Amino acid sequence: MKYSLFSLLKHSFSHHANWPPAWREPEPKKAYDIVIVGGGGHGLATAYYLAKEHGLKNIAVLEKSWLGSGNIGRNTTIIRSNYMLPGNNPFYEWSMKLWEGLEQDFNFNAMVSQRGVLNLCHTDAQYDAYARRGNAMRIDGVDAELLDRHDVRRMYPLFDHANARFPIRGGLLQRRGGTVRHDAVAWGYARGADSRGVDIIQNCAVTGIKIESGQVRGVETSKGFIGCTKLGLAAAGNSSEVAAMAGLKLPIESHVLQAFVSEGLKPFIDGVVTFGAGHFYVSQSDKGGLVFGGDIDGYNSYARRGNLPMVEHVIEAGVAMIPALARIRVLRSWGGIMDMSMDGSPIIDKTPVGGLYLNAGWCYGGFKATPASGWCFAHTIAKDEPHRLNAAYRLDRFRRGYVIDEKGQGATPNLH
Amino acid sequence: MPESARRVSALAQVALQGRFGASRGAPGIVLSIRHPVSIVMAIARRGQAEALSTALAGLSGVTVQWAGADQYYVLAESRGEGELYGELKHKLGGIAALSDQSHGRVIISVSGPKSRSVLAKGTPVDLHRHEFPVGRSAITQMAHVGVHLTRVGEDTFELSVFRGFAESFWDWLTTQSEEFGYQVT
Amino acid sequence: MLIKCPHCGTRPVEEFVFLGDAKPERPASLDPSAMDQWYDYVFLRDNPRGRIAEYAHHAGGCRSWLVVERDTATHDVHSCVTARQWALARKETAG
Amino acid sequence: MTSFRLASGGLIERDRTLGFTFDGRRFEGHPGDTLASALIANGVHLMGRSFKYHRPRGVISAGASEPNALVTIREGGRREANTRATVVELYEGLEAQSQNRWPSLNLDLGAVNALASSMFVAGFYYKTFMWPKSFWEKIYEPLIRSAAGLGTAAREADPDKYEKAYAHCDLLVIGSGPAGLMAALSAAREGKRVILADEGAVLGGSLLNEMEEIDGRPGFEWATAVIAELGSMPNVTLMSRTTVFGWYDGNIFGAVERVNDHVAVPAPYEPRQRYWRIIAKGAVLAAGAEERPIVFGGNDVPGVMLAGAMRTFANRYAAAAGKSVVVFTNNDSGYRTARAMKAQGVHVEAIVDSRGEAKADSAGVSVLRGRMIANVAGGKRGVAGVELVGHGHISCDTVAMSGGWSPIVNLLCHKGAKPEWNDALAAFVPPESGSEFVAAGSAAGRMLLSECLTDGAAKGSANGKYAAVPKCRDEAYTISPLWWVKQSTGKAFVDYQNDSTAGDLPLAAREGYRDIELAKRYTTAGMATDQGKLGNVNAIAILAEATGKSIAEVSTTTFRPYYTPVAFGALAGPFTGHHFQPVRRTPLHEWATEQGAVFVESGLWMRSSWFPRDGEDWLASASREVINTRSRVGICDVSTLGKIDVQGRDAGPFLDRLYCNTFSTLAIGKARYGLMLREDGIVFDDGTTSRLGPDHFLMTTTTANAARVMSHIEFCHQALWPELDVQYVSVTEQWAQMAVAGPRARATLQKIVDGVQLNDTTFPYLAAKELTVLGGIPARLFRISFSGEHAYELAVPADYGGMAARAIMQVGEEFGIAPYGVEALSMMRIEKGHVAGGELNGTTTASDLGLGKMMSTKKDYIGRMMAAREGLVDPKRQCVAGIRPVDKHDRMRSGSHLLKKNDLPSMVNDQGYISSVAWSPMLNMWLGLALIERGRERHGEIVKVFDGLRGIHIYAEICDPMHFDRENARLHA
Ligand SMILES: Cc1cc2nc3c(=O)[nH]c(=O)nc-3n(C[C@H](O)[C@H](O)[C@H](O)COP(=O)(O)OP(=O)(O)OC[C@H]3O[C@@H](n4cnc5c(N)ncnc54)[C@H](O)[C@@H]3O)c2cc1C
Ligand SMILES: NC(=O)c1ccc[n+]([C@@H]2O[C@H](COP(=O)([O-])OP(=O)(O)OC[C@H]3O[C@@H](n4cnc5c(N)ncnc54)[C@H](O)[C@@H]3O)[C@@H](O)[C@H]2O)c1
Ligand SMILES: Cc1cc2nc3c(=O)[nH]c(=O)nc-3n(C[C@H](O)[C@H](O)[C@H](O)COP(=O)(O)O)c2cc1C
Ligand SMILES: [Zn+2]
Repeated sequence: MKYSLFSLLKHSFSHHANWPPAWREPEPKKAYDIVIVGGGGHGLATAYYLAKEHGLKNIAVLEKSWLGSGNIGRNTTIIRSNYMLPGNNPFYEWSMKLWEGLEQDFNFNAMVSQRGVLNLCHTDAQYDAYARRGNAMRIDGVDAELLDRHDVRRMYPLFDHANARFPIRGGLLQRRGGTVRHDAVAWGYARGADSRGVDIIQNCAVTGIKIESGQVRGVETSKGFIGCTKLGLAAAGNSSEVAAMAGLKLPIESHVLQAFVSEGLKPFIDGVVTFGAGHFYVSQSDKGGLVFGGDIDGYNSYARRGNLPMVEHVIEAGVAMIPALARIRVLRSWGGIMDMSMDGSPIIDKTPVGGLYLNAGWCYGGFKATPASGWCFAHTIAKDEPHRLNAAYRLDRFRRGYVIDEKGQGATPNLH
Repeated sequence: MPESARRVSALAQVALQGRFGASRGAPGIVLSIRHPVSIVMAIARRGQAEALSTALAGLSGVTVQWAGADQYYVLAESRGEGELYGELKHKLGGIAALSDQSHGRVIISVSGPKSRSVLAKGTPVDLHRHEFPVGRSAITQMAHVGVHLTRVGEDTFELSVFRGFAESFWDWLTTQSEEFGYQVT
Repeated sequence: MLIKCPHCGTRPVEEFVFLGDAKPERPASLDPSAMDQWYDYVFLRDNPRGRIAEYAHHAGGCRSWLVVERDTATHDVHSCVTARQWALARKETAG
Repeated sequence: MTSFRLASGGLIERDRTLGFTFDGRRFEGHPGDTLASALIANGVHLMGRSFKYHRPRGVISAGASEPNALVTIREGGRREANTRATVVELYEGLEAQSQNRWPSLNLDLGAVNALASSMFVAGFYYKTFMWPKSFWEKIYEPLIRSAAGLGTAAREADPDKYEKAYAHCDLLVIGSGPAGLMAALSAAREGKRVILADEGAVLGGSLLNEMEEIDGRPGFEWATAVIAELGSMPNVTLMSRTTVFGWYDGNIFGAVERVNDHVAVPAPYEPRQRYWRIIAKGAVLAAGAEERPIVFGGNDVPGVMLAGAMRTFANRYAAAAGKSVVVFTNNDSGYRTARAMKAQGVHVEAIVDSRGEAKADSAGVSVLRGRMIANVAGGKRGVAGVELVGHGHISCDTVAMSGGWSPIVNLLCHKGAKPEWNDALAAFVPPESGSEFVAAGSAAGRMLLSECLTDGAAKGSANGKYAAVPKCRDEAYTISPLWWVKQSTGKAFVDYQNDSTAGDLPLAAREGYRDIELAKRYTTAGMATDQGKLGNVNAIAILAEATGKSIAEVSTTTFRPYYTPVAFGALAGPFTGHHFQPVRRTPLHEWATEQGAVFVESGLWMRSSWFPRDGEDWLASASREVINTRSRVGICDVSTLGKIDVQGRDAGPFLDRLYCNTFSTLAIGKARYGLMLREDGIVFDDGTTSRLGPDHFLMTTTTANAARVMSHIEFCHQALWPELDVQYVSVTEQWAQMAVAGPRARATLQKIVDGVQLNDTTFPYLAAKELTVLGGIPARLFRISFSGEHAYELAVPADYGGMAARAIMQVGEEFGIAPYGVEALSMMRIEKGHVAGGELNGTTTASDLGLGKMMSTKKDYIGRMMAAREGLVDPKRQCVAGIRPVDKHDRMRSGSHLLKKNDLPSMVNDQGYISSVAWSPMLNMWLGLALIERGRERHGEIVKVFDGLRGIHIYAEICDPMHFDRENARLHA
């Protein structure tokens, strides 16, 4: 059943009593050709592209909780492709292109909204670093603009341009950046995958991975054993746990990242802006809430909640950037578990175990990557080799010394 | 030492004497700067922790404040430049590494009936007399600045901060004191 | 989160900086054959859900490095010793 | 306008009146009123419009959970949107505006949405607005966005102050009703340090709202006595107007004290709000219970409100919600309201009780048992009457509804635990929470007053030996659940503010959003500013039915902070504007100011950047400073460099492990340039370290990394090599340090050093000695150079810094001395090809920087092994080279990328980038350093400079990084 204004009208006559479910709730089969662990954005997108791009049918996505309950359901929805390193930029730009056609592709309005992402800078050194980044984008045909303090003031008079401790020097703007309604991405991919025959199995936790003579045979789950010949792990914050079931130790730590939403307000800030002299970034949701966040709490965590020091740290930076925030109220805060990698970049690769594929290490940047991640992971699984676009996201890059470290922080996950 | 060589406090320009903030009744807070003062950091050499603490206990004419694991500040007023450092190096050199911090830190004394209330706006340390008796020192953070805090009396505390932060910190401390009314002496 | 620093007493989390799992031990060997141990030490983590012994720097206090035993699922803090004690004890057992 | 103010009773000061306005209309109220009670007393019920359908709305509750009566109060920088009229204390001159309506509250064109409401069901927007693609950006989304939100926020800075503070206690009691008061009392009498916090302006909780007797006197008087006793105890802190908003790890609670929200403008020196972090050994949640609405047609018509709220308006504020009331209830507490209203002389038409039989005392009001309200007739002008299921119409102007009571469990669930369903109470009760934080009273599911008193006393006591509990009369409380009147034909609301209706949840279930969390997100029920305090349980019950599960199986959504929304200002405290972060000043700051320095932020430091003379811009000034330094002598404040004193028998070996080069061999009185790596083999920091004695070194770090290097040293010693006998401490702030550089540097310094002849034998390059200057001031003199000139760095104790700098200026005058800043410094270091922040960027190796030879092969040091990895020794790596424009007049910009001469722009073709650029006053052109593939081998190659951002496309030559004085003649001059 196609979603459209027309279908909506039609159903309103029958008081919406006859809408079909967006996805089935099937019982798991004994076995599948491909099983994906993780019903988040990346897992669902992977299944969707496996079915759509590679014509594969016999696929299941196993989600331990309700679909979209992980980071896809709790992120601050920013999309951008303003990366600087060769291993990253083409991948994220491909993701941006997929976003730009996604809704028509999976027939679900995910409110892709390209209102621009502006990264502020406050020193000459930061400005030069943004020049380097912006030119790395431009050199590959990606849109980027370097703003000086006057441009920023014109765009956002709201900011503190008078009394700031760290005066705004300028910023790097990507107009094609913006936000996407996070839940809708999970739902759109789920519906798209389901309609192509993928079984999405909720409340089905993978508890073990069966390997025989170096080859994946299936998974133990809370709903019993499910056989498979290929197994894709897309468990984000839980990646280490799941990989450990296959005896793999990852260059990853799990950390909690908090996010916040304010009370609903009439339009207050148009695009997405990140502060450069502290940890704060903000955008306004379609419902009017200011959605914002900052930095991870800093300690290893599997709890989806953080503590007050980071709350204060983020909000102090917010008010420093936009003094008018002081009177606005924060409505709710929550947390998600980040799979922080050792160089701040992800892994999409085969593993030493036959038939076992890994998609992990997204830090707090994996939402924007959802389409390309699913697309590349699907390719890697289907073809049993990485696509050019994820060729740099190898698992052995740390051992070999080919890390992709945009921030230059080294093997300290909580600094990426 | 040349005539002209007068030590100039980092707060010389800002810590002006007088009564500020709320003006009703006696001031809730009294602030003063402990300057000039000699401050020497003594850090026990390997295996000398006990020896150092006993040696320090034996010193006279100085105050000793705990300043971290096997580390202490030794303070004294009216000593010549480098004098205390030299003296301690002579006495303790074998058991402790010594470092002159006299110019590196600024000590602000906070007293008055509201001193605890003001400090509670900065430090997470519980200053209740049972938890933090007179003579106790703690290293903590206030207003994003590292502070070495010592209770020198029931209502009197010494806050020692890096010289470079002194002006900023003073600014914060006095603003927080305004509601109680404060006197700078 | 409250951590009981052996030197400073109980202090809230804002005074501490964390550096992850304290279990990995810096290899002694500089031989190229030890490369895997080094790679393990620098890059790989068990990243457990549950109890972990982690490095915490009391940067906002006495500036001691500590090893805190904490549950990553509940954030309950179980114990705290100085990294110094921890390292010496480990070298002991290593002999 | 008829007054609805009752003739007697209430806790308001009748003899004082307060004037206020709502949408410009003037009204009067009394001290003790809230904005809501004052409006009701004036007969005003229409206070807002709903989010989606713009339905006219009135007050539903009398407190924190209010979803409808949201207004904007105050003006300018104090403008405050979405404020609950039910918690705004009235003050003289209060100005309130209604929200989300245009042109007016009464005539709101947004209400047309209601016409299309048959389409605007849950999730409708996910199904449409997709075609044509371009319409989304241009039409649909702007429409959706302008419709979004309720109030309009201030656009100016807030003139008020905010504060932060910490508090510590043995027992934190949250809520000051009967349970909270008794808990505080037992703990306080046991000598515990107690904090009693309540969001209300007056302590007493529900005792302020109810006509109950405790100890033979009105409950309110009993409370007053208890509060007086508590207030007199030194171990008790009473905090009214203080909302505890969250429970965090370590039993730390976040709370906001509204110090001055009840007045127009805060008193001088006082904050508007104070944010508390309460570190509690134990805590009791005595937050009470929340009354639930019933879901039936028109349950949102202004004049329909919670029974308890109607009672509160009458009892506490002496404001009658109407003149004729119908009570709709599924439990006994509806009867309380009937009796209370009757006692106040308000006509109660009937009690409609959904239960077949009920014994509660109706005080003669007729009770329709087993009946339900199907629809409420009325609209923005209020309630006209109610239609009953089956037949029957009752006219009335207000409806009191009670769907039963839910314990306020929020805070106890902030760590993720879910509350448990209790059939007898038809409510969720708190989860097992351990001993550090427990619920008491109605928050724990105790619905009777006597139970609350006893429970509170017990939970507050550590030893169980609490004082006798006062006597009281109990109101029976029985309930048989009724969630949704299915026979309703009108819109029946579950979440008022977000307009989620009873029909939305079954729809969500049909479409596959069957988990409560999915249903929440699809219908947005519980996501409004009240966070579903009133609606969530009804939503859960309706979803349970739609999915064929029990309420217990469906369970709740996740409770999160903030219990009620918290102002950014409170959480930011005083750290706003220029006070966001502390400022760090060097001992030479005043001297630099005298010299006319322009300062620049560098980390927290303020550094002198350049010293303009008569109208010079930064470039002219810095260029002059360079020329003066290179031709005469200059002085520069370098105090911000990190200085770490390292001592101990093992200091040498320790430094050998920290640096990739060796220090144990350094001679006393000498300095050496050192390079530190991270354990992953990448360069971490650099600086010169000097040996002052056999066991005494002085390390310097870059300004940017000073703190990180200190932590690193502490880690390496304490966690890796505790057996080493080494001690270290930062002496950065102890010393004022100035570089004196240029051909006349030696001559200048000679005039101030005591008794030392400065020459190449007494003081050769890299000498580092302790001496005195100016007749006895202890000092350290280093012959080191960043500028490439014959230069020194002189350090004196900080308090003498200004004086020493002035003295040097004086003696240097005859040699033409002038100060120079960091701009000139970086010009000179780039002329000399010295690497700095732009190159030490956390991704470069020693050999990338041309320093590979420094890496010792004779010892273990941090980073040695990982530095040997394939990728780190790959000959194709980008490494440092010099770069200069082919056309001397071209200006290169840092951050430009480099392409082979004839290549087209693309990431594949990217050869590297320019990491630092400066104007060279000596060579009269822009010079730079670049990180470029195989850079060392390509000197002389012409490359294309790509600066797409600034549209600069020029050619440049790769060259030796050392652009100027390649033989270092000046250094040794
Ligand atoms: C607060 C916050 C803000 C963020 N902001 C942004 C942003 O603005 N922009 C951006 O690009 N990125 C952002 N991110 C990062 C982004 O959300 C994640 O990188 C991305 O969602 C991860 O991919 P995913 O959607 O597949 O993860 P998830 O949605 O977490 O999917 C993983 C799924 O695996 C399931 N799972 C785990 N273990 C098992 C098991 N054993 N069996 C079965 N299932 C299992 C989990 O339940 C989960 O549903 C943010 C993240 C957070 C937490
Ligand atoms: N049938 C009924 O009408 C009915 C139903 C339930 C309870 N009750 C009665 O209500 C009373 C309950 O007494 P109690 O002491 O348990 O609660 P209470 O309602 O008397 O007091 C709770 C107090 O806690 C405050 N509070 C709630 N959350 C807070 C927070 N996060 N921060 C600060 N303050 C907060 C509230 O403002 C209130 O003042 C009893 O008398 C009981 O009989 C009656
Ligand atoms: C982009 C975005 C916008 C949100 N807007 C709201 C909101 O308006 N109201 C609300 O109550 N929660 C909002 N939330 C938070 C969710 O209610 C929820 O807290 C979050 O998805 C994490 O899930 P959890 O709290 O159930 O663990 C929003 C979350 C995100 C990611
Ligand atoms: Zn400590």
